[in-house]
Amino acid sequence: MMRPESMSWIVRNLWLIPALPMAAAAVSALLKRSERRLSAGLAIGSMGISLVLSLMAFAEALADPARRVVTFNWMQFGDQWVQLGWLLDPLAAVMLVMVSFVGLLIFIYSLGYMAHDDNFTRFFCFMSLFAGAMLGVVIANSLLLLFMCWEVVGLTSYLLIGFWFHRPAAAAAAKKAFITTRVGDLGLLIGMVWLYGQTGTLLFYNSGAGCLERTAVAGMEAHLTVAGMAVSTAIGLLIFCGAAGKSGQVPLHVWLPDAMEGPTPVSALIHAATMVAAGVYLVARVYPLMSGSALEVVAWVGAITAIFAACIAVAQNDIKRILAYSTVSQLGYMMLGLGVGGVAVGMFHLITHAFFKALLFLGAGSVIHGCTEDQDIRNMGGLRRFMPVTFAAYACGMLALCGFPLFAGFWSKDAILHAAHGWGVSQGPFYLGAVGALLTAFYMTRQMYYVFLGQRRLAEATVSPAAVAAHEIPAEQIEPVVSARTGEVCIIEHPHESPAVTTQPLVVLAVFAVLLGFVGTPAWPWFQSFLAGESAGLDFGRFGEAGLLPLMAVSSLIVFAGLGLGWWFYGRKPILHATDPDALEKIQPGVFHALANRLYVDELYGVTVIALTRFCAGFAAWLDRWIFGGAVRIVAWMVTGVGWLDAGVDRFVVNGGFDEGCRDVARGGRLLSHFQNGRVQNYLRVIAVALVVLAAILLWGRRG
Amino acid sequence: MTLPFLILAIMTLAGGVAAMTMRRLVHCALALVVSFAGLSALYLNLGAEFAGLAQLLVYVGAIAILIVFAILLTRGGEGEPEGAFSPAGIVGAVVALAVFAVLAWAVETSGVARAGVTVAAPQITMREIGFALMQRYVLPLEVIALMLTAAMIGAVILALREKRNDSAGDSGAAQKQGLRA
Amino acid sequence: MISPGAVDQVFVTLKDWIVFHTPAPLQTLVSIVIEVATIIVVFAALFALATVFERKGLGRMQNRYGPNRVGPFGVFQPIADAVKSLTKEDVVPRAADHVVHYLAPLVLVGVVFLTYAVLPVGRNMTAVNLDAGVLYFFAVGAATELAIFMAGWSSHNKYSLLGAMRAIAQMVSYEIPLILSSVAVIMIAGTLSTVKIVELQARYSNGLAHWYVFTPWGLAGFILFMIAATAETNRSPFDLPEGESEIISGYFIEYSGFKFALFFLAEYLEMFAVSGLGITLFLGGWSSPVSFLAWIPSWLWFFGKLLALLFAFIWVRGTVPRLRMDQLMNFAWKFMLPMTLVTILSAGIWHFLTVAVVGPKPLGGVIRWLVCALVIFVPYITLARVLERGRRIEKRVYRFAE
Amino acid sequence: MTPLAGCLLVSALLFSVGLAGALTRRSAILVLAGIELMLNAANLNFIAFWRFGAHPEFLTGLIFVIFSIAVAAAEAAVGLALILAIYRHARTSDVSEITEMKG
Repeated sequence: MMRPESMSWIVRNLWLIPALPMAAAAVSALLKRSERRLSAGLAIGSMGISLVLSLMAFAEALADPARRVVTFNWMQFGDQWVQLGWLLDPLAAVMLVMVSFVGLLIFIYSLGYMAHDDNFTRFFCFMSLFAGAMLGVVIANSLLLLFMCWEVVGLTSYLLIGFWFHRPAAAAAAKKAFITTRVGDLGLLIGMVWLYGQTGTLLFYNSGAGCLERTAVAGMEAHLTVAGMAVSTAIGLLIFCGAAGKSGQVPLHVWLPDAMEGPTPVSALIHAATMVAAGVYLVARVYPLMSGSALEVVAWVGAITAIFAACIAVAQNDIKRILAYSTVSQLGYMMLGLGVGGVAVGMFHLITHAFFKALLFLGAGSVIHGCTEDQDIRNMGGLRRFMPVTFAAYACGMLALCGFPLFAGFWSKDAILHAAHGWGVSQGPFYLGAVGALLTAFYMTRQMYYVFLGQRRLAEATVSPAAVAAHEIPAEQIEPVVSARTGEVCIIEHPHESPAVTTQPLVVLAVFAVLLGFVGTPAWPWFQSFLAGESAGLDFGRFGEAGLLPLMAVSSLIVFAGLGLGWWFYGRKPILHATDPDALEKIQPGVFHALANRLYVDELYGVTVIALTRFCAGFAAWLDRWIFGGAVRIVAWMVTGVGWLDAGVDRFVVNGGFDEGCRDVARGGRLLSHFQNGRVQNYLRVIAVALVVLAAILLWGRRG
Repeated sequence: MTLPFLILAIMTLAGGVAAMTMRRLVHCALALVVSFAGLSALYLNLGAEFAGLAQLLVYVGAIAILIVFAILLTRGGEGEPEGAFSPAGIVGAVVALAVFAVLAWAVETSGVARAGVTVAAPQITMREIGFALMQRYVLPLEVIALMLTAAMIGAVILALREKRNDSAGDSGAAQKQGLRA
Repeated sequence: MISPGAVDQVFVTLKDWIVFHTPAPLQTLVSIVIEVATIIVVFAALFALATVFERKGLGRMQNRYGPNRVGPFGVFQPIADAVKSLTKEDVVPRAADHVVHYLAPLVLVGVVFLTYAVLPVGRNMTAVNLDAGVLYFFAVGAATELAIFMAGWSSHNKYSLLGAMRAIAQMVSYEIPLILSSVAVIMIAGTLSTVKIVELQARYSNGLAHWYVFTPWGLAGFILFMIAATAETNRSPFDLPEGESEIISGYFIEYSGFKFALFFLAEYLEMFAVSGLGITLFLGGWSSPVSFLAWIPSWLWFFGKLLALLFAFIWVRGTVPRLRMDQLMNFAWKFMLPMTLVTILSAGIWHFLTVAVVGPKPLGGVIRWLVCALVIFVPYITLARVLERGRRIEKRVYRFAE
Repeated sequence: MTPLAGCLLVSALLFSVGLAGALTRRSAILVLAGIELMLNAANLNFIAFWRFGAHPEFLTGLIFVIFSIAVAAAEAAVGLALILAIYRHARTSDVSEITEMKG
């Protein structure tokens, strides 16, 4: 480790990046609800400074890609100091810039989106806290610090999903998200403890003594555990559990679509761009631990998630839910990339995806806002006319997501498919990924046709003439029509374009969605080599690499096929009424319903995991009531009256017969339950007597 | 066993016994104070100056006052004195006696009654205690601080909770009176 | 010619001489008795003096003479008072709890006298040099609340019970700022011993003593300490527990004769004790403020400061009207407590702004002083504005009068 | 008898007195007072073992008592607040009448 004094200012003060948003959160937590402007200003200002600092850190990493760490003593346990610290390497630098930049844009967007919410201040408090914790995850050089920030991230996710907690769906979704991710975090915690037990440190890098460095990893690889697995593999898999929970990998993906109950900026920030990427980042961070077999698991889980979620997305009707499943699917791609191709491949897709998925979510938010909070795509249609900016931006995001040639998603997804194709273990993930890409293009085309193209289907919102007269609604948004249902003339409100504060982030993000891919093309793999700490030159010759161009052609073909299929089903004939069955539903109603019901995963969990939990709880209650409670009663009984026992035995002997005896025992139990009468002093007395008995036994035993 | 120790022990025990047997609750509380004060003097006698003074400050200055307040707020100060002796009471006393017998037996058999040597009182300055609290035991200290904060908030919430209902009841009663008038 | 040092130590020498001439087995006992007796006699006499002082002072403030019949200028008035209270009938209400009623004034006076044990009234003139002197003072002082409760409850009179409850609530509330404002001094001095705290203040640089009241946090702490002390001793304007217009005379309403005099004595003794502690902590105890006056005997300095503070008490009583109960509590919790915490913060900053940080002495000292003053002043202004903001002066509504 | 044994016996007696009170008295406040007495008896043990133990310079027993006193303060505050809340609710502070968890 270098001496801190010799490091540049930004490395020594890297902690400021997460600390500033956290401080902003702390301050705005103390503000009154009416201090809206101040809390938003604090959040955006702190995020802006964080972005500047992140850019400085990025420049520093560009100048010198060597990994630099700063550690400090945190707390003393007995004789040992627990050390925490932060690090700066290209991986962290890229994530820092991404998180703070996307976060800043989303903060600005929220200004407009949340403008009418009563709890505006609280919202910005939570968002800042989230951003701070997320940045903390990124720079942590200690699994412990990472875990702490990770849990804060989970907490804020819970708070933000349940932000509108008065809606039961939101409250339930928040709980679901929290509990589901906790399941994964349990694995992470166990892995962390095990790692500490094995290496005695939780610092990632500490000049040779960190747990990810050669000596520690070699030691863990040499050490075998159950089923012939290396310890490092086992720990890696446990840590992957946490990552899978946070990144919504099958089978822990169920919370992510439900999390769309939160406000849209939350969906964009947390559940598309940053938090879900934390899992991918975690796997990338502990990559040295992930040996061959662990990576196989990662790759397979990723591939299965990718196709699984893509299938479900085909049949959803909620605009945000489609995007949510799309996110799950793309996260699967990232994991697949990590598993088959290494850190750079997965991370590249993570970064590009963060931008275009944030764009899509914010676009969806804009659409929802414009359609007076309706999220059902069947009620939309033809919005291109009313919301041109949103449409253009959304189209960019959609093409990027589909992997349309030359858009950002094309390069990153292609890199994954290329890596999967070249994977030595199995070709299965490659084919799964390819089919997933087809489905992606298909469902996104479907969404576009439903939302923006075709004609307007909404049973349009009527407004009162009074509101019109009061000029609450701009004149160009209203139109008098004859209602088809009642025959009366009424005034309807058109969907309207969102204000500039909402659309500007969209435009910025759209630019990135188009162009960002060019930093990682095969010809100029700047991103990949930056992560590896090398420099890259422009060399079109690399396209000539065996199998690369054909593969690109194939993947382009797949995308075009998906787009074509989408047009075939949804674009050929305009969708006229909101109640029309889906084109796919007409052909394959059974499959469509299964997909629309999310392949019954929630129901499956309902009858398995949750039922098991219920059963266990019931069993525990039964155990408590009958076994332990009975034991307490018996003790009480022994203390207060041997007489009843005598009587019971007497009757048992006199009357004879096993059945009679059973009945007596039951009666005795009922009698004994009288001693469980809620009088504290009875309990205390029993405890005291037990103390006497125990002490007497101990003393008697020691007497000799 | 020195004379001051004996006197203080008797004072402590007498206070305790009185606190547990007197009929009026306020008398019990005052006897309890005597017991606490005796105990703090015992600490001082044993050379634990800081613990003794802390005992005095916390128990006599705070807990006793709290108890007294609780007695007055639950109308224990003027209500009918409760009878201490009942069948349950006798059982309780017997159990307590048994506990004492066992404890005394334990002390007797453990060997400290015979083997111990009297060491000189350790000279502990406040400074050493301060350093111990701020260095070796700083984590427990912080935890205690957190816990005290939590307890304070909890106590306030508990004591406040039904007040709103009460005042609502009061205003309701006032309304009724107003109607009647 | 008698040297100033000999005059300074005259009482110490006298005591040592007496102890030296007693038989060896009794020496410890005699030493203790002399100390205790001195404290009792001196402070009881001071009490007598203070009553006249107060009555005359108040009288002058109210444009009248005050007592002027007994002796020259009425200075023998306390003797007349003592005779009167000793000869009056001692009335005990029939419903009262006799034992507790009897014990309450004794406990109160006894406890208050106990606190004097750690007050350094002069150089080498401390009865007990405890390592935890300040803690001892507060620990023992906490027992006065209990005595007041005993008095209020045992009288079996609702006014006395109300008075006692008020007094306890007030004393518990103001004990916190009282202790916290002392914490700043304890932090800087690094000791709980009253003797050492005074010795640390009895050093001089440039002819000026190192009294803590000369530092910004010390000044603020001293002011807060004296406010809390006023409340702690139930003096005006914090004399709600005995607010005549509401609860007649508070917790000692049912006391008469000598027991009443004991309460009176206890109140003044408490005032002396807490003033003495304030002098010890902030005003340099027995030391002189400037080095060229150091020849004046240390005990004269102490009692001079005590009389000055006494006058301040009287002056406040003659000037400030009584508070309402809610004002009293709000003041304690919303103003005093935050401000004492701020003084502690400021003292901490003072500790870390060493010469290495702010630079060499004359300018560095000024910077240090100003920074610490700012740390107190800014929260003070903010707090005052915040507290003022919510307050609207409205038409008074008499809830129970209609 | 050694001083340590004396302390331990006093503490045992105090503990039993507290226990007897907690077992027999019906007023919740006195039950709490009895518990406080038991706690104090335990504290006395700590002090005694610290004072007559092998290593008084480690301060362990003393520090434990200081923490224990702090915990007792919290416990008393919360306990009495609970008693007040229960009293408001049930109009009694008699532990033999407070037997229902439902209310």
